[in-house]
Amino acid sequence: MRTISYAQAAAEALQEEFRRNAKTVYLATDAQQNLINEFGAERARVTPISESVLVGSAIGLAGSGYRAVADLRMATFGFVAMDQMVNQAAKITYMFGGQSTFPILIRMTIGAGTSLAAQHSICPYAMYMNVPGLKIILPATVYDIKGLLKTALRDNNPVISFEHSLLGGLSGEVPEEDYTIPLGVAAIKREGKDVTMVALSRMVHEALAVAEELAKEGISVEVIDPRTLVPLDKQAIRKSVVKTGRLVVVDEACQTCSAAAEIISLVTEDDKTFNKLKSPPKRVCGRDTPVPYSPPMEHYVIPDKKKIKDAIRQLL
Amino acid sequence: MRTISYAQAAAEALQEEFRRNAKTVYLATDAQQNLINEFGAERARVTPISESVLVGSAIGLAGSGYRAVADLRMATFGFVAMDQMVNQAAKITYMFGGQSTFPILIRMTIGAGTSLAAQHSICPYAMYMNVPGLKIILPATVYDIKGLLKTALRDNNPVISFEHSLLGGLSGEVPEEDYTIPLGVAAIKREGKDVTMVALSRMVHEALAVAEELAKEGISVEVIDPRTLVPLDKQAIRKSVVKTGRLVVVDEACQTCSAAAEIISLVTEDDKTFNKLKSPPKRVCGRDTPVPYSPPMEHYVIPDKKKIKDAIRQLL
Amino acid sequence: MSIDNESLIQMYRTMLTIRRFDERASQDFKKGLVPGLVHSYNGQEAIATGVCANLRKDDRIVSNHRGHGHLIAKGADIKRMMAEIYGKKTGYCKGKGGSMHIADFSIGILGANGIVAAGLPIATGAALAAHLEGKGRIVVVFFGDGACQEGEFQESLNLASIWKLPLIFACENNQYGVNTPYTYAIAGGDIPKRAAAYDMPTKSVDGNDLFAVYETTKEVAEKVRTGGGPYFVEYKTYRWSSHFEADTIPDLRPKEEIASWKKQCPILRLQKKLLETGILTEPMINDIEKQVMANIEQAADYAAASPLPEPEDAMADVFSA
Amino acid sequence: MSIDNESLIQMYRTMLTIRRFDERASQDFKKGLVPGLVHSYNGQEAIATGVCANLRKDDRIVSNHRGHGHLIAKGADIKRMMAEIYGKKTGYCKGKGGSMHIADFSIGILGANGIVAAGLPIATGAALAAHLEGKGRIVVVFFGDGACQEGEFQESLNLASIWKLPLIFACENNQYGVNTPYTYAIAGGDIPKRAAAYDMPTKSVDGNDLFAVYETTKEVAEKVRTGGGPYFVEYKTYRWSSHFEADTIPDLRPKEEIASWKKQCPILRLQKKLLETGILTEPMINDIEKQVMANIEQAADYAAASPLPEPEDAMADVFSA
Ligand SMILES: Cc1ncc(C[n+]2csc(CCOP(=O)(O)OP(=O)(O)O)c2C)c(N)n1
Ligand SMILES: Cc1ncc(C[n+]2csc(CCOP(=O)(O)OP(=O)(O)O)c2C)c(N)n1
Ligand SMILES: [Mg+2]
Ligand SMILES: [Mg+2]
Repeated sequence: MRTISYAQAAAEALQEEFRRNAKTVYLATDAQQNLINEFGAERARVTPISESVLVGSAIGLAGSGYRAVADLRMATFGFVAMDQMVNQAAKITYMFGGQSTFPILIRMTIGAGTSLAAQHSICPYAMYMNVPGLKIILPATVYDIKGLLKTALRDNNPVISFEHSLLGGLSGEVPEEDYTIPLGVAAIKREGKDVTMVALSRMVHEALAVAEELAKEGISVEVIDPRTLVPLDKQAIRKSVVKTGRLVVVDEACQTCSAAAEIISLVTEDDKTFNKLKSPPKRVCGRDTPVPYSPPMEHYVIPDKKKIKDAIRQLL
Repeated sequence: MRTISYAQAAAEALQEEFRRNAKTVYLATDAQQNLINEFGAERARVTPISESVLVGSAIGLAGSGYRAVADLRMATFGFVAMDQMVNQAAKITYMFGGQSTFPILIRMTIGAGTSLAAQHSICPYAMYMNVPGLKIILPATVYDIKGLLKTALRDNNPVISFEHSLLGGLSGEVPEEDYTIPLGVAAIKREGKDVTMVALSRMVHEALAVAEELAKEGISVEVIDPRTLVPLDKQAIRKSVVKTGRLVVVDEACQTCSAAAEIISLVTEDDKTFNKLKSPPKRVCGRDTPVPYSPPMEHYVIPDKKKIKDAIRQLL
Repeated sequence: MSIDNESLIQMYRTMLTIRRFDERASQDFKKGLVPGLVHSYNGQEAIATGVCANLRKDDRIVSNHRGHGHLIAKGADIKRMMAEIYGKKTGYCKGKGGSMHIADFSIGILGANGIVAAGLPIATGAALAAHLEGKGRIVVVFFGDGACQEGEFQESLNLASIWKLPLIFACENNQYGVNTPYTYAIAGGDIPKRAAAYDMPTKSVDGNDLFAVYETTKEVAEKVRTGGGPYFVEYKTYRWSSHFEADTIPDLRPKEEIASWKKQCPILRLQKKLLETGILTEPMINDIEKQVMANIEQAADYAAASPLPEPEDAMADVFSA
Repeated sequence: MSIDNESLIQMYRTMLTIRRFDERASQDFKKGLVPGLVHSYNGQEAIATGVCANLRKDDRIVSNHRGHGHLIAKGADIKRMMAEIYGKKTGYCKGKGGSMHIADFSIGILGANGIVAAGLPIATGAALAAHLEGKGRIVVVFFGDGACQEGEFQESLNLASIWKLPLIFACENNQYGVNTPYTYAIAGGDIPKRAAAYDMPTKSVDGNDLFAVYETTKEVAEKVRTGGGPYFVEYKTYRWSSHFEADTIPDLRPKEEIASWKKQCPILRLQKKLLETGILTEPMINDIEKQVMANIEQAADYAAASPLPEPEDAMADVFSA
C-alpha cells in the first residue's frame, strides 16, 4: 500500500488507463500538464471555454471508437452543457437501439465550504440521477476514487464522476497493483447495529466521525457509502436497515428531490425493510437555499456533525 | 361558469394578466398570434431558436422592472437554457440579498404519450425541485391552469409552469370572474378513507378514474393533486395519510429522485404520519429509461390505470 | 462535366428514392400507420445526394430532425429505416428512436438528432476522432438555418476551426425554422459570413442544383480530406412541406413562395439536364421510377409485416454492456 | 481634447480607487480577512472608468466575475462593496453574494456574475427593457475574451442585433481566459470580426488609454442611445495579477509579457498626460492618493467593524415576497 492524496489518486487512475488504452482522449478548458507531458497535447486537449462542444465532442469521439474524458471542472459550469449530457449522452445509446457504445467519463467537482457562493457551489447529482442513461460515481476516499475512476474508464457508457472539492487534499492508501471497484457495490465503512447511516461524498467522513463519537456513548452506528449512485446498491442499504431498524441519510445536496429522498423511498417502499423500521427514517441534507457566501451562513446550510448527531439522537 | 379547453384557459390567463399589467412581455420562438393581435409584436416577441438568450432576456427584463414570460415549448428544449434557469434565475434573488425581484414565468410542456421519443418527451420537474429559488406549478385541470398561471403572473419570483402536452384539449369549467389559486395549496380532487393517492399532472386524471373504479369494489381512495411542487403542500398530504394510513404516489416522471420520492420522504420522515402508516408507501412512476418511440414500449414505461390499481391492491 | 454518367444516374436514383420515401412516410403518417412525427425532406434532395456522393463509406455524417434524405444518401437500408419509422422491432433502432433518431454506425451514420444544433458538437468530436486516426476520413454535419441561431453553432465552428478538424459544416438554408424566416432570425442574413468570422473558408451554392452541390462539395471534401481544416458550405434551398406532417403547427409561409420554389424542383432540374445530354432517356426514367417505387413498396411492406417490439423491450439498451 | 478637466480628474480618481480597492481586497484576502476568491481588476482600470463616465445614473450595466472595477466606476459604494467581500451583513448582498455577485440595482448595476458569458443574455433583456421604456437608457455588458468562446455570446449578439437594442458589448480582451491565450481559443483571433458577422458595428481600442476608451465609448454610446442599435467594442488590455488571488491555479503567462504590460499602466499613462497638460500637479496627485487611500481605509474599517450575518439569515431571500 502507498499513501497518496485524493487528487493524486484521480491523476493516477487517469494515467494508468491512458496507458492501457491509446484511444483515450482528455478534454478540459485548462491544460492537464501531467497528461500532456506523458501522452502529448493531441490526447490531452485544451478546449476554449465552450463546455457544450466540449461534452458534445466527447460524445462524438465515443461514437467514433474513442474513449473520451470531459472535465468540466465545477459542477455549476456543467449547466451550460446540460443538453449534451441530458438529451444526448444519456439517451443516445437507447435511442439508437444499442448500436454503438458511448464510453465517456464526465468529471465535475461538487460541494460548498470555501465561500465561493451559489454559482460555484452545488451538489447536483440528484438532478442527473433523474435522467436514465447516466452512470454516476461519487468517490469519497482515496482508495475509492482511484478504483472507481478506473472502472469508469473501462465502462462502455457515459459515467459522471462527482468529486468533492474539499477532498482533494485528503490522504489515504491505495494498493501497489492495478485494481478497480465495481459500480453498484456499496462500502460498509463501519459496522454497527443500532442505526444505519447512509452518507454521500464528503459526508462519509463526517458520518464516520460521528459514529466514532457516538460509539463512546454506546450507540453503534453502521456507516454505508453507496459510492456509486447509478447503479445504486439498494440491497446493501436495505439489508443494513433490516438489521438496525433505523435510517439516517446524510447528503450535502439540497434536500428536496435529493439522492437522500430516493434512498429513503427505496427503503420504505420495500415491504420487508419497512416492517423492520423502528422509527421514521431521517434526512440530514443541505438546506433548500442557494449556497450563501459568508461563512456563518454557508456553514449553516451544510450538514455537520452536530446536525447528524441530533438526527441520530432523535431516532433512539 | 364557462367550459373551455386547457389550452384556452392558459391563453386566457395570459391575456387577462397582459391586460392588467402593461409591463409584461412574452418571449417565444414561435409567434403567439393572439397576444400579438391584442398587445402588439413589441410585447409578444418572436426570438430566434436561442433558448439561452431567451431565458436570459427574461431575467434581464425582470431585473429592469418588467415581467417576462419565457415560453420554451417542450421541456426537453429547456436543457440548452439550463444555466440561465439553474445558475441565474434561481439564484439571483438570493445572491443579491433580495435587492431586486425577478418576476419571470417560464413555460414548458412535459410528458410522453405521442411517440415523440426521448428527445421530445420528458417530465423533468424533479430536477428543478432540487434547485432552490424556483417556484414550480404543475396544473392538471382547466380550472387550475388558469388560476395558477394568473397567480404565477403576479408572483415576484421565477415560476416554472410544466404543462402536459396531452392535456391541451382537455375541457373543463372556469368561473366568469377573475380568480387566482394560491401556490402551495393542494387540491383534494376526491375524498376517500382507505388510501391516499397523490397524483401529478396528467396522472391526476388516471388516478381519478382508478378511484372511481375501485369505489365500485368498496375501496375508498382519496386523490390529492398538489398542483404546485414548490411550494409543496406537505400538510395536506400528511393529513390525508394520517387519515388513510396508506400512500401511493403516481408520477409520470422517471422514478429515481422523482417528486414522488420527495413526497414519500416527506410523509415517512414525519413522526406522526409515519406512525399511522399501515403499509409501505408506494410509487407508481415512469420507468427509469429514456422514453422509447414505439407505442407498445412507450405505454410500458408510463404509469397507467392498471399499474396504479395493482399498487393500491398491494397496499390493502 | 466531371461526373461520369453512371454516377449521375445513381444520384438521380438516390434523389428519387429520397423523394418517394418521404412521400410514402408522410402518406403513411396521415393514414395513422406511422406514429410520432415525420419531417419531410421534400425539395432538398439534391443536397444530401450531392454531398454524400463525395463521401467514402467510412466517412461519417451527423444528421438532424429532417434526416431521412441524409441517411438514404449515405447508404442506409430503406427497409430498416421504414421499419423504424413504423416503430417496428426490425427498425434500425428496434423502434426506440423513430424518425428523428435513425442511425447506422456501420456505415458512418452517427445519427439524426431531435435537438436543434445538438449534432454540431457531436460532429466536431467525430471529426476529432477522424483527425486523431489519420486515415483521411472526413465528417459532414447537416443542419438548418435555424441551427445557426443556437449557441452550439458558434462553439462548434470555433473548436473545429482552431483544431483544423476534417469537418464539413453543411448548412441547408431552407430559409425558415418552422415559420420564422432566417432573414428575421439571423442578424444580417448572411450565414457564411459567420463561419468566415470563425476563420473558416466558406461557399454558398444553389442547393437545388445537383451539379452545383456535387461539384462544390467535391472540391471542399478534397480540401478537408487533405488537411485543409473545416469548411462551411451553405446550400440554399426550400422545404416543400410544412414543418412536419401534422397540422398542429400551421404553415405560414407565402403560398406563392412555396409554389415558385416547387418550380425549382431539384429532381426535375436534374432530369431535364440528363435528358438533354442524353444520359437518361424517357424509358430509363420510367424504369428508374418503377424500380424506386418497387423498393419503397418493399420497404413499406417489410415495415408493415415486421413485428412491433414487446413492451418489455423498453427496458433494454439504457446501458451498453 | 473634448473632456473637461474636472471629468478627467474625476476619472483619474476613479481609476486610482479601483486600483487601490483591489490591492486592498487582495491583501486582505491573503491575510485571511476575505473568504472566497478575489479576481483583481488591476491593469484594466481605464476601461470601466472610461466606459461608465459616459453613462447616466439610470443606464444599466451587467458585470462579470472580475467586476469590482465596473461597480466602482458605475458609482457603487465602496464601503458596502468591501463589506460584501468581507462577508458582512452590511454588504450589498448581506453577505450572500461576495466578490463575484455584487449588485446595486438602485444605480443600475444589475450584478456581477460567476458564470462566464452568462451576463450577456441578461444584459440583452435589460436592453430590451430600455428599448421598450423608450427613455433613452442604454445598457453596457462587460465581459472578457473568454466569454466570447461560449455559445451565449453568439445568441446575445444575434438577438441584440435583430432587435436593434440599446446595448454596448464591452469586451475586455485581456488576452487570456485563465491561462489560455485568446489567440489559441478564438479561431482567427479577431473578436470584433465576430460581432461584425452579427451585423453589428464594432470598434477596437487600446483599453489602457483612458482617452481612447472614453472618446470611443462616448461616440458609441451616443449612437446606441439614439436608436443606432447595439455596438461592439473591444478594449485591448492585460490583467496584472494571476487569474485570482489564490495560488490554486498557477499563472503560466510569460513573465516578460506581464512586465511589459505593467509598463503600459493605464493610471500612470493618464497621470503623465494630466501632468504634461497641467491638469494635475504633483501635489494634487498626492492629495488624490491620500483621499483615495483614506476612502479605502474607511471602507475596510467599515467592513471589518461590521457584523457577520447570523447563520439563520441564510434562510431569507430564497424568494421575494
Ligand atoms: C433546442 C431546440 N429548440 C427548439 C426545437 C423545436 N424545433 C424543431 S425543428 C425546429 C426548426 C429548425 O429549423 P432549421 O434548423 O432551419 O431546420 P429545418 O426544420 O428548417 O430543416 C425547431 C424550432 C428543438 N427541437 N430543439
Ligand atoms: C461556464 C463557466 N465555465 C468556466 C468557468 C471558470 N472560469 C471563471 S473565469 C474564467 C476565465 C474567463 O476569461 P475571460 O472571460 O477572458 O475573463 P478574465 O478572467 O480574463 O477577465 C473561467 C474559465 C466559469 N466561471 N463559468
Ligand atoms: Mg430551416
Ligand atoms: Mg480574459
